[in-house]
Amino acid sequence: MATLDSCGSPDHQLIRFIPDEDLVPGIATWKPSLCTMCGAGCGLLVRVMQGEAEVVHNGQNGLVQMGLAKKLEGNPNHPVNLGKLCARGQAGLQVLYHPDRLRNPLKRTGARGSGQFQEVTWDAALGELLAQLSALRTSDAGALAFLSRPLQGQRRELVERFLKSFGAPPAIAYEPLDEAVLRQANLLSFGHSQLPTLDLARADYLLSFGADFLGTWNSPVSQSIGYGEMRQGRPGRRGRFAQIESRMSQTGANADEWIPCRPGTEGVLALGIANVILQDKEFVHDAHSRPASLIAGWSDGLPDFTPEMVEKQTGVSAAAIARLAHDLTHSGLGAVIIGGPPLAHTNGLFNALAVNALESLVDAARNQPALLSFTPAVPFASAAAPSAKGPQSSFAAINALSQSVLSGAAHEPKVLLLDNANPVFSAPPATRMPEAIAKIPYVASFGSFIDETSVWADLVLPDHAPLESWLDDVPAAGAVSMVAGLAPPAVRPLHNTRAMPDVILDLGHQLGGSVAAALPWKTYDEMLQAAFLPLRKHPGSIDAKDDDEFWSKVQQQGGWWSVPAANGAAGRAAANAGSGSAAPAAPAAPPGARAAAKFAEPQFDGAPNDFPFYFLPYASQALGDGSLAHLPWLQEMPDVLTTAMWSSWVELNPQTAERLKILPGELVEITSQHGSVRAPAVLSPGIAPDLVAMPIGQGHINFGRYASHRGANPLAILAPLTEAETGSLAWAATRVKLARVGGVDQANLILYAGGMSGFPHEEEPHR
Amino acid sequence: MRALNDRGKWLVIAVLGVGLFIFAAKTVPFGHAQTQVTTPSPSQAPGRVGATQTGDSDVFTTDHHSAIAAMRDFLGLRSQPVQPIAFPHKTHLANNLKCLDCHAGADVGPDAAIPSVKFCMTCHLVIATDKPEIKKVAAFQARHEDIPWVRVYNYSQYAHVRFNHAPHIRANVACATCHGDLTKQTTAQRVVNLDMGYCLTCHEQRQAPIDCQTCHF
Amino acid sequence: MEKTSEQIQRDLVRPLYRTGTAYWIAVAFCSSLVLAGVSAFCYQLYHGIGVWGLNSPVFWAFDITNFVFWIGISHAGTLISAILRLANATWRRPVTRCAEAITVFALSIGAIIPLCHIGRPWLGYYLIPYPSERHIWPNFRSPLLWDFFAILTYLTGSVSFLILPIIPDFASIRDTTTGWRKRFYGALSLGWEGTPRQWHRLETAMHIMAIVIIPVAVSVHTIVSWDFAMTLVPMWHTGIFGPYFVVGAIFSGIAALILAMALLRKFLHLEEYLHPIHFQNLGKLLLTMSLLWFYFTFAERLTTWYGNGTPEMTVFWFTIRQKFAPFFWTMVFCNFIIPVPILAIKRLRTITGTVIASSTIVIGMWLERFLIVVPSLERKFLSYSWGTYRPTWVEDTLMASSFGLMALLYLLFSKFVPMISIWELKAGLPEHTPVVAVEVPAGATNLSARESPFPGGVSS
Amino acid sequence: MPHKWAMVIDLDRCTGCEACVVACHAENNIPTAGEDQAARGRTKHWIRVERYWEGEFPNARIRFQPVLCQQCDAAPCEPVCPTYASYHTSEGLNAQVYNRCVGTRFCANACPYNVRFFNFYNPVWEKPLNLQLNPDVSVREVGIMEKCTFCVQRIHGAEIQAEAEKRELKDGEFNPACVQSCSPKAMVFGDLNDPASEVSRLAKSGRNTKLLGELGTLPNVNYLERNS
Repeated sequence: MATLDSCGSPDHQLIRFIPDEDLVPGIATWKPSLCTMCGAGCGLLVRVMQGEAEVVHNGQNGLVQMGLAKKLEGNPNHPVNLGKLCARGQAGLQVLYHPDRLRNPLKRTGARGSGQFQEVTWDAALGELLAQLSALRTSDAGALAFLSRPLQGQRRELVERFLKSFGAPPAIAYEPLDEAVLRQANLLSFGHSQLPTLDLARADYLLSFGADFLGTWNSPVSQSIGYGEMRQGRPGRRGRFAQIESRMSQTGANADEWIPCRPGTEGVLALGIANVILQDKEFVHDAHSRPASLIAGWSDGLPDFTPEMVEKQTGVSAAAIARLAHDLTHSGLGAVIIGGPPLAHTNGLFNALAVNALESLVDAARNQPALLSFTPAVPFASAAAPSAKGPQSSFAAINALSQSVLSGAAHEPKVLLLDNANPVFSAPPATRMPEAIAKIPYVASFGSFIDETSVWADLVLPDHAPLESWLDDVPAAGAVSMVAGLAPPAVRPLHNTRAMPDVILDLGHQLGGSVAAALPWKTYDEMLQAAFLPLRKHPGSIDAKDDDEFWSKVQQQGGWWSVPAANGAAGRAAANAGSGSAAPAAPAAPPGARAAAKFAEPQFDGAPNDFPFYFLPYASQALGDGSLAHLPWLQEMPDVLTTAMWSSWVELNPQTAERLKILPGELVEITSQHGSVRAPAVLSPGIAPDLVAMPIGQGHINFGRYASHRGANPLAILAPLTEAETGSLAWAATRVKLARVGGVDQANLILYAGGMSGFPHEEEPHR
Repeated sequence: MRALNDRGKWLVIAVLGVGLFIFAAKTVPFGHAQTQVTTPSPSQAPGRVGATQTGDSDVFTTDHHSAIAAMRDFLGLRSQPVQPIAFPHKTHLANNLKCLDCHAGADVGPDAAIPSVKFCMTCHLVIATDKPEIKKVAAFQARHEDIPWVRVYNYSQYAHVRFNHAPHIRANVACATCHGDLTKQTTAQRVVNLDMGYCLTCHEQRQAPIDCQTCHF
Repeated sequence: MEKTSEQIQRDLVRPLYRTGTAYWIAVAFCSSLVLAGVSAFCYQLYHGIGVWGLNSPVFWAFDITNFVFWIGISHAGTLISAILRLANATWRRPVTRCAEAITVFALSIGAIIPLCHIGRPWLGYYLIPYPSERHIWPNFRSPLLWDFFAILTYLTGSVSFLILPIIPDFASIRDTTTGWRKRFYGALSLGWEGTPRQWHRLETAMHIMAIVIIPVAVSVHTIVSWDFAMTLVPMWHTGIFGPYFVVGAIFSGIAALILAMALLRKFLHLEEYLHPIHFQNLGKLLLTMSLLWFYFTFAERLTTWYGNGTPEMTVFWFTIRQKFAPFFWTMVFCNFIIPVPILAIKRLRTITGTVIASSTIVIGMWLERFLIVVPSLERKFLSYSWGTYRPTWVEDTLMASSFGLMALLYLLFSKFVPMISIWELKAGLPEHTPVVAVEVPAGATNLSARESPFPGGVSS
Repeated sequence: MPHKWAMVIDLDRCTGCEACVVACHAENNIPTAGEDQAARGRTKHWIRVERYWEGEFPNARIRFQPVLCQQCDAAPCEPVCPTYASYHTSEGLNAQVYNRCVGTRFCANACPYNVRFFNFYNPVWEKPLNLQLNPDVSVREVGIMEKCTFCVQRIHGAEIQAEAEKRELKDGEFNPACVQSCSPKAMVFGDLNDPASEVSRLAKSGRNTKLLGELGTLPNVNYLERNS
C-alpha cells in the first residue's frame, strides 16, 4: 500500500504543502454523504483515505497530503437505500475528479457561446456579478431569473428566499423528463403531490404501466431492494409482475409477463382491466369511491371499456386483459403503478388517473396496508412547501422563459443565474433555447462543467463537487418514514471553487437591505443547522441530550429520519406494518372542482402516412437524461439490453429492419417534423414494429472530453406537444420516419456482445 | 578463435543498436497518451479552457519515466536517498524516543508514515532551536511547506507488493529487522536489501504464510 | 554424365567466392524486411501488445499462427534427412544440407516468436528454471514450458545435426583457400584432419543423432499441438491434434524444402546436382503427406460433427460455412485439391509442378494454423463474449519479416557454407563406391578431407 | 479450518442494473478503455452482466446473467501458466500474481468464461482521475493479465482486522465490491466451509446450477436459476 504514494519520482519539482488534516495513511475512514446523481436522495458512505493531490494554494502549484474520496457505497442506515447504491451513484466519484471540472472562476473573453474564457479571481468574479445584480435591483428586479435543476432541501429554500427578497420571480426548476403529470395525478387521486413509495418486499403481484422502477424511475435502489425480497425473500412465496410498455425497458426485461400496448392507450387498458374487475361479482368494491369522481363512467362499471373494445384500441387481447384482471385480484397482495412513457402523451394525465383508479380499486378490497404509500414530509419549520398550484411543469416554465426573452415581454430576464440546468441540450427545438439564452444580456453559471447552456455564460462561478459540499436532501419517495439527509463535506475542495449556497449568501449579504435581512446565516451550514435543530423535538433516529450533540450526530449518521436508524430493513418493515396511514386513507381535497376525466385519443406530431413510426426517447440506464454523459465509467458500462458502450443507437424491431432493409449496426436517419438525427441501428425483439426508440444521453457537443461529439441527441427532434392539463412535455408524442443511410463503418456502434464495432453479431444463446 | 571474436563484436554492436533504438523510442515524444485516450482536441472541448495545468503531465500512467529508469528498475539499481535535512535518527532514539512515536501508522495500518513538519515542530519549537538543521525545519513551516522527505524503503510499483506494517508489528518483528539499526544512523540508509528472498526467509522461519497472494495482489 | 571430385568441389564452393548483383539485391530486400520487423517489434515493445489486432477473447492470432507455422516448417529438414539417412537412400545426398538448414533457421524463428509475443518479453527468463532464494520454479504443468524445452532440445539437436557433417566440408575449403577464408574456415573446421578416428567418430555421431532426432522432432510438434489440446476450447480440445500437427509439419516442411531447393538450383546454378529425380521423389513424399493431411483433417471434422456438441459445432460451422469459410476452402484447395493431381500424375510431377504444389501447400498450411487458432477463440462458449479479430500492420510486418529473416539467413548461410554436402556427394561417386582409398597417407591433410574412408558415406 | 470463498448469484433477484460493474471498476483500479479501445473489444469488465434474448416479439424474453471469474476448483487457467502467475491459493481463490506474469495470454485462452483481461497498453487516468485509485489494489501495467480477485484486498483487510481483534471472521462481515453494491441482494458471498454461512445455505438450494458446469471446472460461483 506504500507503493502508490511513492510513484512520483523523488526529484519531483513540486513543493509540498503542510497538510490541513492529520490522517493515518493507509487507513480508510468512511464519511457519510448524499448522492446527487438523481433525485432519489440516497445516503452515501464515502471511503476517504490519505493521498497526495496536486493543488494550487495562493497561486502556487504543489502537492498536499489530504483525505481523498476513494469509493462510494450506500449508507446502511439511510432508510431509502439501506447501504446499496446503483451504478450512477457510484460514478459520482468521477464528478469530483473529472479532468474537465472547472477549477477557477471564468470570465468570458470571446464572443458569446464561443467557449473562450479566462480565469479570474473570486473577488473579481463576485465583484462583477454583484455589480450586475445591484444595477438590476434598482432598475428592474423582476428581470432576474434563476434556472437550475430541481434543487434539493434547504438549497431551494435559500434560493427562493434570495429571489423573493431580491424581488425576482421564483426559480425555474428544469429537468427534461419531469414527473409533473404523475404528481398532479397523485394529487388528484391520493392527495399527495409526490411519487409513490413502493413496498415491493410485501408484494405478490405488481402491474406496472411503463414504470422503469428497476432502472431509472423514481427511487430505483429502494425499489430494487424491495424487488429482491419480492422475488426470493419469502420462502415459498415468489412475487410476480407484469410490465406494460411498447419498448422493453430494463424493468420489462425482468417481468414475468411483458405486454406491448399501443402508445398512449395505457389508460384505456387500465380501465379495461378495471371493467373486468368491476363486473366480477365476487370482488367487493365501492362504486362511489374517489375514482368515481375522477373517471367518467366509473360508477356505471365503465361500459365503454369492455375487454373487446379495449382490445381494439390498445392492441392487447381481451384474453390478456381478463388474465391481468384475474392475476391482479387473485394473487395476494397486488399493486398497480404507472411511470415513464404512458405519462408523456397528450393524454398522460388521463392514463395516470385511470391507473391510479385501478390501484384504488384493487387496494380498497383489502384491509391490509397498501403497497403504495407516500413518504411523509419532514416537519421543517420553514419548509419550502410545494407550490399550491400543483406541480410545476419543467417544459412550461422553460418555454415561458424562452418566449418572454424572445418576444421582449415586460420583465424579460436581463440577468440569468444558471445552476446545472442544461435546456439548450435537452429542450425541444421549438423552444429556441439557444437563441433565448444568447439574447439574455448577462448569464452567470454556477455549474462545475461547461455544457451546451453554460458555454453561453459571461461568468462562471464553479460550485464545489457534491462530495466537497454541505449536502441535504429530503427524498420525496423511497422511504415510508420521514427522511432528511444531511452531510458535511466528505473531502476538502480540490480546486479553487466555492459552494453555490455560500456564494448566494455572500451575494445576498453584499447586496444588503432586505436581501441581507432575508438571509441571516453567515454560511450554508449555519442555515442547515438552523433548519435541522428543531427536528430534535420529534422522535426519530437520533437521541441527543442537547443541540450540539444532535447536530454532530446528524452529521455522523448522514441525516435524520423518523425511525431508529439501527435496524434499516427491519425498521422499514416495522414502519410499514404500523403505517395504517396508507395513502388513499388520508386524502386532501383535490384543488378546485374538476370534471371527471374522459378518454381522449393521444395526439401525435406528424401524419401517420408521412411519419409512420412512433418515436420513444428514453432515459438511458447509464447516462440518465444526459447529465451524466461526461463520466467515463458510465460511458463504458455496457447498456444492459443492447450491450452498447460509448455510443448512441436506435432500437428497431427486426421485422421493421427487414422491411426497410436495414442491417444491424447500419446508420439510420430518423426524421420528425422538427429535425433529424442519425444513429446506428440495433435490432431488438423487445420493441413494437411501429415504434423506434432511442436512448437519451449522448449527442453532446460541449460537455467535457468524454461526452462531446459522441452520438446523437433524440431530444433534438421532439415536437413541442404537451400534456393537455399540466403543460408537461409529451416527449413520447412525436412521430418519425426512418431511412437507411447505410455504412456499418461510419456508424460507430460499439457493442460489448460481438466484440467489435461494425460486426453484426449473431447470437445463439447457449451456455 | 579470432573469427568468433569477430562475431562477438558484431553481436555487441547489434545489441547496442537495438538498445539505442529503444532508447530513442522512449525519449522521442510520441507519448503513450495517444495510444489509448480519445479526446477531442482542446479547441473542441471548451470545458478544458479553464483547467489549471498542474504537474508535468495531464495523464497518470504506470509508465517508466525514461528508458534509463526502466533499465535501472529492471536491474534493481537504486540510488541512495538524499534527504533535505540531515535528520539524526540516533539522536532521537538516544533521547528515548520510540520508532512508533513519530512513525505512528506502523502499528495500526499498512503505512508507517513520515510525520509532517507540524509534528516536528511540536517539540522543536523549544528544543534545540539554535541548531542549523532545526532552523531549516522551522523555515519549512514558516513557508507553509512540508519537508520533502525522500522515501528510503519502498517497493517498486512493478513488484505489486501490498505490504502492511501492522501485522508484522503484532508478530513482534522488531523494526530493526527490516530497517537496520537506526540507533547508529543519522538519516536512514537502505541497509537491508528488502527483496523477496529476504521476506520469504523470514516468513518461513516464523511459519508465516508464503502464499504469493499474501503480499502480491 | 558424372562429375569428378574436382568438379564437384569447384561447383559447390563457387557460390562462396562469387557473388552476383542479384544476391545483393536479395540480401538488401530481405534485410529491409527484417529491419522493418525489428522496428515493428520495437514499436510493439514500447507501446504494448495493443498495437496488434488482438482483443478479448482473441488473445492469440498471427503470433501463434506464425509460431506453429515455422515450427512446422522446421520439420522438413532434420527429420527427413534423418529418416533418409537411416534408410540409406542415396538420392538424399544433395538434399540433406538444404533441408537441415531449413530446420535450424525455421526453428530459430519459431523460437523467437514466443519471446516477441509475450506481454513482457524482458521477463522471458522466468521460463528458465534457475535456483533462487525465492523458491519459484516455472510451472512444469504448462504446455508452454514443455514447448520451451522441446524446442530447445530440437534446436540443439538440429544444430549439431547440421554442423557435424559440414565440418569435413569446412576443412576441404580451408585446404583449398587462402587469406581470411583460410583462417575463418580453419576455425570452423575445428581441427578436422580427416583421420580414420575422426571419420569414425563423425559416423557414429551422425548415426546416433539420426536416431535420436526423430522422436525429438515428433515430440516437438506434438507438444506444440498440446498448447491447444490441453485447453477446453472448442475444436482445440482433441486427441488427434498431436499426430495431425506432426503430419502437417512434415507436409509443410517438405513443401518448404522443395521451394528452397528450386531456388538454390536456379540461383546457385546447381542444375547438375539437384536433378528432377530429387523433386520427383520429394513430390511423392509430398503426395503421401497431402493424402495423410486430408485424412486427418477429415477425421478431425467428422468426429466433431458426429459429436455434435454445441460449442464445437458453433466453431465448426463458423469455420466451414460462415465467416472463415473462404479461408477454409482456400486451405482445402491449396493443400489437397491443387497439389494432389499435380503430384499424382507423373507427367505433372516435374520441377515446375512440384514447385507450384509446394507453393500452394505453404500458403494452405499457414491458413490451416490460422484456422486452428482464431475461429475457436472468436467463438468460445458464452456467446455474449464472442469476439472479432483483424490483424494490424504491425502483425503483417512481423509476419513478412519472419519470411524475410528466413530468406536472409538462408542467403547468408549459402555464402559461407556449400549448400550441398561436398564430401557426401564425392562419397557417392562411382570412383569411390567400390573399395577406394582405405589407405590414407599419413599426414596427407590435403587429401584427407576429400576422401572418406567409408564407402557410401558415413550415414549407415 | 481454512476458508473456502464462494459466491451465490440468484438470477431471480438480478435486475441487470450493473451497479456491480461500476463498483468493480471503482474498487479494483480498472481503467476505462476509451472509445477506440472499446471498439476493439479491449474493455476490462471483471464482472459483466450477460444478457440473452429468448423468443421473438411480442413474446421476447431476456435472461440476465452476471459473469465474473468463477474461481474454479479445477481451473483451466492455472495449469497452462508457465510461470505460476495463475495459481490456486489455500483459500480456494484463483490468484493472479501480477509481478510474475509475463503475458503469454495462455490462461485467457484456456478460460471458458472469458473473464481474464489483458493490459494491451499501460492504463491511463487523465489527472486528477488518478486520485480515485484504491491504494489497496495494484495498478496493473502493460503486458499483464488481470481478473476478478473476489476483492482479495477486502478479504485480507478483514482477516487482518479479525486477527488484530483476536476473533474469527463473521459471515457477511465483509463483501466484495460487487456484492456490497447489489441492491436486490442477488449476490451473496461467504465461506463454504462454514456450514452456517448464508452462502452455504443458498448453495444447497435446488435451483443451484453452475455456469458451463458440464466442463467440469468446478466453479465456486453458484447460479440460482431464475424460475422457482
